[in-house]
Amino acid sequence: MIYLRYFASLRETLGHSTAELQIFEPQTVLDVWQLANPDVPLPENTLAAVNMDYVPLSHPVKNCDEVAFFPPVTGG
Amino acid sequence: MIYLRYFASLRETLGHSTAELQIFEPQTVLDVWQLANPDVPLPENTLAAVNMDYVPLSHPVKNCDEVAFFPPVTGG
Amino acid sequence: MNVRICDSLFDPFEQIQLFQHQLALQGKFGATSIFIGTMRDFNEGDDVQAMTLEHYEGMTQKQLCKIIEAAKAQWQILDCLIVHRVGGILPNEPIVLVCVWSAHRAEAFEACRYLMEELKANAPFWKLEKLATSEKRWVSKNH
Amino acid sequence: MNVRICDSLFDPFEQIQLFQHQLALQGKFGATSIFIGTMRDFNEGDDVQAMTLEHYEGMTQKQLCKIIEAAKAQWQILDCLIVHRVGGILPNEPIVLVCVWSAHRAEAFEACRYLMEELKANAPFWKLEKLATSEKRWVSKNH
Repeated sequence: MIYLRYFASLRETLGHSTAELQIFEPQTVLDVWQLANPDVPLPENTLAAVNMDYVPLSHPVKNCDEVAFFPPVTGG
Repeated sequence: MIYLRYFASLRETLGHSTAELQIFEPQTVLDVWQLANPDVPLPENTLAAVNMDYVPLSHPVKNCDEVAFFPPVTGG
Repeated sequence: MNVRICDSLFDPFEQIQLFQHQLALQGKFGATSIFIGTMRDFNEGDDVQAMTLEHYEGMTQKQLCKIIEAAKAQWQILDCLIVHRVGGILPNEPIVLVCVWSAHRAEAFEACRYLMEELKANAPFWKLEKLATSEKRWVSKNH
Repeated sequence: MNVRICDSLFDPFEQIQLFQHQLALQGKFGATSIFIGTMRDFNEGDDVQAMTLEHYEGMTQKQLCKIIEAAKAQWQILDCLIVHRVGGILPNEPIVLVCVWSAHRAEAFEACRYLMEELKANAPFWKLEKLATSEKRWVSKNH
């Protein structure tokens, strides 16, 4: 199982902030988005993190990973 | 009459912090030092101010001016 | 701890003083550089009534600690403190505090600026503005 | 007044807060950049016991005001405050405070650094150190 997190406008777009997904073979971060949200194209500029570190969308995802998607950050 | 001010190590070297000097013709800041302190060569790196603004040693001095001499500043 | 996430109003000066009192650096720091970000009542030409700051609990702390490590590798700093507000916030309230202590001023100035720029670029916070018109919008430009 | 010369211990955070309360800028400033210079107990490899700060009363204020005008001409800043200690001072006591308020952070950071560098280069202050050996010496290098 992998654990999905969505933040800010992305969370609002999807209507939920967390999800779980069973993966059976190595997948990339982008694959994970498409599997979890087959009807929603990944918005441009979306950032991704695996286990709380920034990663590119091509980054591999393994079982038990926490995968997060969010828009550009605007803190400070 | 012009009014002389000396600060920090320069004040200590001369043994006084103020002096007055009568000038009868246009003089430069350097002239003023030499007239006021004929036995003390102006120490290297000395800064000068006329009426509380920095000036070069060649700056003219006129009657009633306040002329100050001091070492490089070390505040902050 | 060099990183604090606050879900209610904080006093940046109190935070600095409390932290500074715990530092075993009395007489060692000659320079303290501080940045405080405060909520304005305007943005992108609109009046702003209130704001909600969302963040990614856990990742925020992880990224801020990484930023601090990078600053420590680059400048000789004695210590630093980052405080960031989350949740509901009103104009004139502090959003962020960055404070750096060092022996000399160049390091403090440069590391403080670096920490602030990196925080804005990489720490997972998002601002949701409530405009005077009651419209809500996600801030998209992070000047 | 943007410039204050103090002949006894001052609390930089109190000074900032008092000044900030008088500003008619509630909700307008998004950025506050602060620098505090504090007396260290060491300099040039020697232990320092105490210090005396001499200044040129009148010229100090005139030069600091000129520096502030130059900063205001160069950056869009909302307000600023400079406080500098004179007279006898002990390690761990604040020497100087520079604080700049602006709408956005770049101006605050840059103007604060500029004010501090210009103050060190041009404001007529001189430090006389009393070393741990009781020897007195004028500071000559202004790092």
